[in-house]
Amino acid sequence: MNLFVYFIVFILLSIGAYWYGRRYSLSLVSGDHRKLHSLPQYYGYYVALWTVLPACLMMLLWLFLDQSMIVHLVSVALPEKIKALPPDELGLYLNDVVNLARGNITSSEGDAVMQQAAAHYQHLWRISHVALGIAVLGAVVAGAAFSLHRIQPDFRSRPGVERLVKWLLIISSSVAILTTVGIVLSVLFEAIRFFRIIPLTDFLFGLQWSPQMAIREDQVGASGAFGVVPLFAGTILIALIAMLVAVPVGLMSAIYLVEFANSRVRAWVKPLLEILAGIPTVVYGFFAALVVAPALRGAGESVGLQVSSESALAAGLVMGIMIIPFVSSLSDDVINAVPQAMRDGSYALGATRAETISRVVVPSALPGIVGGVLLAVSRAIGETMIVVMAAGLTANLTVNPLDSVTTITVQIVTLLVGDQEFDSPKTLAAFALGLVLFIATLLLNVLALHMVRKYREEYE
Amino acid sequence: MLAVDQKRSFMSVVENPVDKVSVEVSVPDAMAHQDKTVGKPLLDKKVSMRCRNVDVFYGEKQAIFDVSLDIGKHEVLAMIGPSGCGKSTFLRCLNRMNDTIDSCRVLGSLRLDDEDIYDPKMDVELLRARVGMVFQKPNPFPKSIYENVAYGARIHGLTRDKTELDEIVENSLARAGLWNEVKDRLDDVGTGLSGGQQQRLCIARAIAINPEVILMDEPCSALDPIATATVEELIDDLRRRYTIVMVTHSMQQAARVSQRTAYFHMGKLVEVDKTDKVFTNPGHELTEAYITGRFG
Amino acid sequence: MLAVDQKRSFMSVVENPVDKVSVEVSVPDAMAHQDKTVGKPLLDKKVSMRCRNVDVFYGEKQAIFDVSLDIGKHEVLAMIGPSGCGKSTFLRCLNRMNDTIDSCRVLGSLRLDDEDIYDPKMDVELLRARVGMVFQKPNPFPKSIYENVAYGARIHGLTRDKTELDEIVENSLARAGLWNEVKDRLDDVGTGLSGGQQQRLCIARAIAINPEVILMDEPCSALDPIATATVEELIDDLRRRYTIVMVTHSMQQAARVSQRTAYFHMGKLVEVDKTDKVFTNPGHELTEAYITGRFG
Amino acid sequence: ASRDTISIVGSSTVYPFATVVAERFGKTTPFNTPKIESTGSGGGMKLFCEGVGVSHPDITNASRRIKKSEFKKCQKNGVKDIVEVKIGYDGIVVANSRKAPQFNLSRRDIFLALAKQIPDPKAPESGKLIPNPYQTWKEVNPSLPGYRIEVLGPPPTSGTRDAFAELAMEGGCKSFSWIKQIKSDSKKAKKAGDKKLAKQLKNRYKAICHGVREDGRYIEAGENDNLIVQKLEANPKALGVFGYSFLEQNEDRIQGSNIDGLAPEFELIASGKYPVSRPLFFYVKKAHVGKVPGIPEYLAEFTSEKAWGDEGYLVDKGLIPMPREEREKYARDAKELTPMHF
Amino acid sequence: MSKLQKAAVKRRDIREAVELGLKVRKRRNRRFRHLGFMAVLTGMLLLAIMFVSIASKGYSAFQRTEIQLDIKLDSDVIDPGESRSKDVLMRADYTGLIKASLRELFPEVKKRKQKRALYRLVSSGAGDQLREKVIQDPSLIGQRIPVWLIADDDLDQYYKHGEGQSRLKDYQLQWVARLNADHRLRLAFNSTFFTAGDSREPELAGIRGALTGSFFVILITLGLSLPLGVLAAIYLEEFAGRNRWTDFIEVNINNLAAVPSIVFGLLGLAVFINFMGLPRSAPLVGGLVLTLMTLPTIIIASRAALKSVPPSIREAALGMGASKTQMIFQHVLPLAMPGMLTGTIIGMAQALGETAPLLMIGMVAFIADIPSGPLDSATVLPVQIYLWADSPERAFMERTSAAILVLLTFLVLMNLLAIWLRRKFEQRW
Ligand SMILES: Nc1ncnc2c1ncn2[C@@H]1O[C@H](COP(=O)(O)OP(=O)(O)OP(=O)(O)O)[C@@H](O)[C@H]1O
Ligand SMILES: Nc1ncnc2c1ncn2[C@@H]1O[C@H](COP(=O)(O)OP(=O)(O)OP(=O)(O)O)[C@@H](O)[C@H]1O
Ligand SMILES: [Mg+2]
Ligand SMILES: [Mg+2]
Ligand SMILES: O=P([O-])([O-])[O-]
Repeated sequence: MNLFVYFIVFILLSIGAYWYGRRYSLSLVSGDHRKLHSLPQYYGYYVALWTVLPACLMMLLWLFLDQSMIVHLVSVALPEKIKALPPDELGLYLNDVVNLARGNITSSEGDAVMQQAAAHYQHLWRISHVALGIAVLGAVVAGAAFSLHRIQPDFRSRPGVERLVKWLLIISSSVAILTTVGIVLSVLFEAIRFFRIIPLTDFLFGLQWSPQMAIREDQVGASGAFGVVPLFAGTILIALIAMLVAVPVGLMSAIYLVEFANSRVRAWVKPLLEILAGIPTVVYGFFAALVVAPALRGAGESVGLQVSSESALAAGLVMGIMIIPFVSSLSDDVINAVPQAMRDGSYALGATRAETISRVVVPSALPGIVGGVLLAVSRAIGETMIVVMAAGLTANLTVNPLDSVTTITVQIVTLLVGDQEFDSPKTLAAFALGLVLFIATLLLNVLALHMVRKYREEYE
Repeated sequence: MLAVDQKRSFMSVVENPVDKVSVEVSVPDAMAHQDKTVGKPLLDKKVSMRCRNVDVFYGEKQAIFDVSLDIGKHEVLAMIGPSGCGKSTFLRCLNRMNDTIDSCRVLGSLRLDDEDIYDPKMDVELLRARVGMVFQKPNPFPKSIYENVAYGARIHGLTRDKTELDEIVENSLARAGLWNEVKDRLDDVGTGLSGGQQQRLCIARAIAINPEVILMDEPCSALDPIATATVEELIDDLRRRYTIVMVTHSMQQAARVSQRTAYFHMGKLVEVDKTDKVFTNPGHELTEAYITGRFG
Repeated sequence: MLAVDQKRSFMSVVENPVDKVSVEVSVPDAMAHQDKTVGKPLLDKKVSMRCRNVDVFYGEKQAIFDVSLDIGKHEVLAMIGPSGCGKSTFLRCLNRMNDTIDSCRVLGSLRLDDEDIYDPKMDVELLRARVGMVFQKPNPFPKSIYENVAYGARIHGLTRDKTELDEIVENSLARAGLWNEVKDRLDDVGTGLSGGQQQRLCIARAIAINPEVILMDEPCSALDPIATATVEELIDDLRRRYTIVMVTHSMQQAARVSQRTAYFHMGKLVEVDKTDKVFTNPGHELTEAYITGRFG
Repeated sequence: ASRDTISIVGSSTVYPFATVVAERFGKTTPFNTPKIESTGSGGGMKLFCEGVGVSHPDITNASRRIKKSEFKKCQKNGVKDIVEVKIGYDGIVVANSRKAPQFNLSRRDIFLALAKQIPDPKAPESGKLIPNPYQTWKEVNPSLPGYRIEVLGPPPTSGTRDAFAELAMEGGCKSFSWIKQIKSDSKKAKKAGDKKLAKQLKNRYKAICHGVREDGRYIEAGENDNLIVQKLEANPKALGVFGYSFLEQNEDRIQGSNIDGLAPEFELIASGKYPVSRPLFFYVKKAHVGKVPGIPEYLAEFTSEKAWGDEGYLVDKGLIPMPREEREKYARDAKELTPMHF
Repeated sequence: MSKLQKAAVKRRDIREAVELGLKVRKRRNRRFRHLGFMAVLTGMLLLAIMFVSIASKGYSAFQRTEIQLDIKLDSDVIDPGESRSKDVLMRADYTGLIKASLRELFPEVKKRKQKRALYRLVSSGAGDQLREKVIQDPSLIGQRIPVWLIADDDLDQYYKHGEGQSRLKDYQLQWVARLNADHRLRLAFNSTFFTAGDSREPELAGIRGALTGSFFVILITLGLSLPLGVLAAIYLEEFAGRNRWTDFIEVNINNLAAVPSIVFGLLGLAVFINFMGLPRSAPLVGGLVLTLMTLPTIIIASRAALKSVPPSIREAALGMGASKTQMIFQHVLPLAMPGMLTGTIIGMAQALGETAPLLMIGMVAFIADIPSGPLDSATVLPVQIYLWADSPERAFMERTSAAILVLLTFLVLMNLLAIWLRRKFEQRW
């Protein structure tokens, strides 16, 4: 709540600072903004940024630290006897103190020491808040004063603001990099532990996946059943089936909506299709398992085919439905962005719409389309629920879509949410799988990048 | 955009498939029109395209007002007029490129060799193959130079073997005066060419499928004199067999290459006549005012 | 916003004849260059832009070879040459528009009023505001006509209030000869105009911020004679205060409006001299071959 | 951060019971309703054993007993005193659609139908194992229907599967005397001090008895038991393995198979006669009692007769109660917070 | 033959050739168009199937069965001291009153087991219902009033769906028949479903907690991932040059999209909870994790959108002396907006339906209280759906579907916003 108040205050402050900075810069040149280096609003932005950003950062830092600081101070002031408690229990004791001080429900009424500590806590807490207020105010004033001081008619405020914007951009894009680093780090160590137990080659080239033999510590190595090949095969099979549904349907829908349908239809159909991406996967899972799979089995039986009741086909088909919007919507946008002149050039040569689309429009839009398709593939690889419910968890090494298969992601999830055992390769395998999948998709993406570079056709 | 119906009554007479003699002269409508029209209709057998009472609207806004115009076989018709007067718009009616603009509606009758262009049964693709077009802004495809030129031949399936295609490409590029400049880099992307090169590439692309009528929207606007001369020669060459309609802002150019000139003004066809006549003895004061302005 | 002080100082030079004296003639560089250059360097105080040994590469491919050229104050310099010879490329060096092409590298020295254009400390936005540009292909923003013209004034903060802005917009459109055509539909989107109208819109947009130098890449290629005349008049008008570099394919136009003409050939500057001189008595056989070709 | 709400993690099998208790506890006491995460028994243990303090859970549910390794880890991380509370039993049923005849299975049938390797049928006691050759139930046992063997059950990562293997499969497995012999040999070896041999034998025993076939006859169907129920309805020839509460809720659609002649009925499971049922537990961090508000009260609610008694509300939710003496023991443990020993 | 003659001959050939091929080409064109139409139709049909199958299962959850009982609000039971203090009223045994009323209605039920079965017709939450009523109007005490009380889920299912699905015993069915004959049963709007948090009793369970949680999570996800994604895309597309490093970043981002979502959960657990010390199960952490998860989607879509803005627009702006930032924010961004919105919508749709990563950060949990801020414990709608779908009680099935309907409504609202925004920005040049 408190944070919310600060949030509002900061917004108001920045508006005020903007307004004042703007006005101040104008006043320097007696209202003739042409004498300023930059537009007056950039002076406004400049002052606003200086006023709010440092204060904001400071507050976040403060809020991040103040609780632990106060608790630390409280704990220092506690009687020796309590301070001598082991750190864990001291933490629990302090929790009670805090609960007491905050008026939360506590486990006990608390003795005098605790009451005193709670009072101490409250006292510090009040001080901290006053101090925070003062500090924030100070930062605001200092920032405002500094920025106003720098404002001169020839002060280059626009480059200043733009430099900041550029830094913002850089920080934003580094989030993605940090995420990657984080993900690699969060699977790497456990994966290495896994590979200490199961040799890398066994893992990569093993043809059998069966974590059941390793469920207990005392069963390790009962069989070398950590071969990732069937999982890769299953992943590829299911993703392939899904793409066979999603790419034609998605791409053709996009083409139809942009090139043939009128704009009103397009405006409605496109978001409707996007809903397909938002239906929870549980629903798709039930649909695949209870509608599609039995139907497939029925159809198979009627032509004498042996269809397993959990089949890659059922899961793949339904997953394909789910990712249609990834292909359709993203392609739709890039196809729509191909300049009309390109189309005109082709029509004027007597090309039909189909020819124009397939030979000019789609190649021009290729990078974007590939982006959408890659995203769809990614989603197909990352999906679990549908596969678990409709294709089962059995790792068959097969290319027969009528068999049941499983995917890497599914195994990761089941290993992580099932009965875990953090010293056995069974659970560690999840991390190894994550790492291997990461590397595999990385290679896939490098390949895709090269393909796109090679075949992209740039307009204008 | 095809709401041609109202004007059909007039056209039905003309539409008679066996009409080889000019009939429409006796029709009162046409007479009425003839009074209004600025040039006299050509004899039928010489006519390649015949336009009657064409109105074009962009949404509510009318851009072409009741234009009737014949385009003779083997002639170069120049269209001149101030910017924004509707030249491009009219040109785009002739091969139904206006179909691609949603808001655009065309009324009236336009015929190519006695076929109604706006007939719903008309094959637009065939029409456009027969009536080629070079646009005002060069718009090469984001493909290689070779593919740009080969495109038409490919889609129409004009040739199966590679050497024939190579020949077509080379020929067209040569005729457009671009061969020498690009022969070593046929695989480069067409959009990487200079403005004038792009324009010529588009000309080469259009003539590669040998259309009957070629519509050119300021084909030389981005060209240097030498390239312009090449294109003008090409036009001169082409016209012996084909019909050419070109929009130009250069009256010299109109004078040099065209047989007849049409002067448009604010969406109306003010005058159309032999080029000499238009330039030496314009029939309308607007035309005169325009051509006696400073020359481009 | 233009760092107006800088601009002011320049304008004050023009306006108050308290001119500075040239400093730079004795620089050995310039002397050394003089041997090689095709035209003799202008005296400093008359020079607006000074280019020395400019090479431009697109990736591996060199498009401009060692061009040295001075652009005088208050002059109209016409650049002519066959298509693809590098006119646009050179023009785009003058306000660093080539920065936007990743593969493009510019070597040599280019100076505007003694400031090195390619100095890393150079304020590129200011440079571009001072050296305006009209592109070969008209490229209006997909915004309203009004916004198109007002844009520059807005970002550079040239006006105090709405009426002043209205005034600038009207003025610029009028000077570009477009006001009458569009005054009733200033809120229509700029891309919906005809080719020539778009071209003039881009001219209006460029002159709305009163640049010192205006680069025009075939500004009249899409224009009819009347509009061309308007633009030429505008150029004539502008040159009293500003410097204009224009690429044109029309030698008549070059002759009509320019004081000096530069002839480019295959990326090299063949000749630059007084326009009369170039057209009547070209100093180089290439130039002669070019201008005695058929005229556009 | 401070915390005034009990935090519970652990088994998804216990989750339905723990949540009912938590809800009642929240409604009838001034304390907040505890937060119960469904993380699986193993995941819960991991979180639980990570340490003492407000950022660690107070209680973990488990559908199996805590393992020695987990207990050790707890000790290592300073989670010293752990109170173990057994709350009742969960029957594991083998069921099929009501549209098909009811199965009468023995544990031996189950083992023979689902094991990865079985003793050679031609010479069952020869000690020779062959990959499971059976495709239909009839081949396993002539009195069973001729359906293809198709059993939908939990994956190896699930506690239910673990229990199923231990109780049903191993039960059938032991009916081969030479296999049983392996186990007693292992015990003997252990007594004799040959740990290596003991372990080897034990591994072999478990590999035989717990190994589930992977040729598609046993279908690993995820943890969603509702889905299995619905799949059974759609495919009357299949059998499913899941918890008793799902059978109880869907008795109009599915029927439990008799195992060793006993139907999976409440009384039979409660009396311990039905062979495939497993105990459910939760574990309490003693260090948190008195620090995080409400823990004793929550324990009291859970161990009260109105909750886990023979007619308590947990029984309504499908919990199989323990015998009275056992309930009393664990209620006492919970009240006195008697730490467990391994 | 002269060149021209050759050309003439060729031309006739060409016309013929074109005409010849045209039939096939037109057929191909028609087929292409039909294919497109079929694709759209398929998509819409699939959507309709999904929607109908959900709605047909879920609509009944918006109603609940109620039983009318005449309850004697015995003042001796409720408030023997006549104090009428809220505290006393709070603690009174209302369930007892309801039981008494039921006994009165069915005096023939004597056996203990049957009595229990009888009491079970009324929901365990009926007591709270009654309590609320009394507290609101204490003057009722002492009166005998007819009250509509929430029925138990088994009765509810029977009353809604009839015999087939019933878990009720035969004798219970007889009572129900009698109640029905006395017009003591009715269907009413299920307000609990929207106002209550999670509960283990299907008839008392509601989605408000999960909805609030989802709201916080989506707000945080949108608030972070949209700006971060768009800004990152701008940097990568407009500022960063083309080199190995940016290629690496591009590949990396594409690759992040393929990372299984649960791995993001692991990351969130490690960074936000273990390292930064944020509380478990908090929407804030959920929002952060989902932000990381949706970021690649938004960045990829935004980059594609930025790429498709024609360079001439950029040149025009730069040529006017606009700075790069101005060019981007004033010209490129508006034109790229529709594509960016698409990425955002798809990313949000995904985030709105995700459960796996939340498991790792403790949001797959039973949380009865409704969260009041992003730091309170909470779950989200898909988790609620997932948990209900896995519950044994049959009545949770329809609630699962109903919750999905609510989720989809959420999504549709978001899409409507996107339609509107896209309309505003979209244009072809
Ligand atoms: N972006 C680019 N990448 C690679 N090469 C280019 C690029 N732009 C132009 N060129 C090449 O550089 C040379 C000079 O091009 P430029 O556009 O400067 O010619 P120009 O003199 O303006 O011709 P025109 O009068 O036809 O416009 C040409 O050979 C052209 O193909
Ligand atoms: N797509 C369009 N939507 C609306 N109005 C248009 C469109 N295209 C052109 N116009 C308008 O129609 C009129 C005629 O335009 P057109 O392009 O035919 O002119 P033009 O004679 O070719 O001019 P220019 O010589 O400048 O190219 C102009 O007023 C123009 O603004
Ligand atoms: Mg035009
Ligand atoms: Mg050029
Ligand atoms: O979640 P479980 O450990 O009970 O399977």
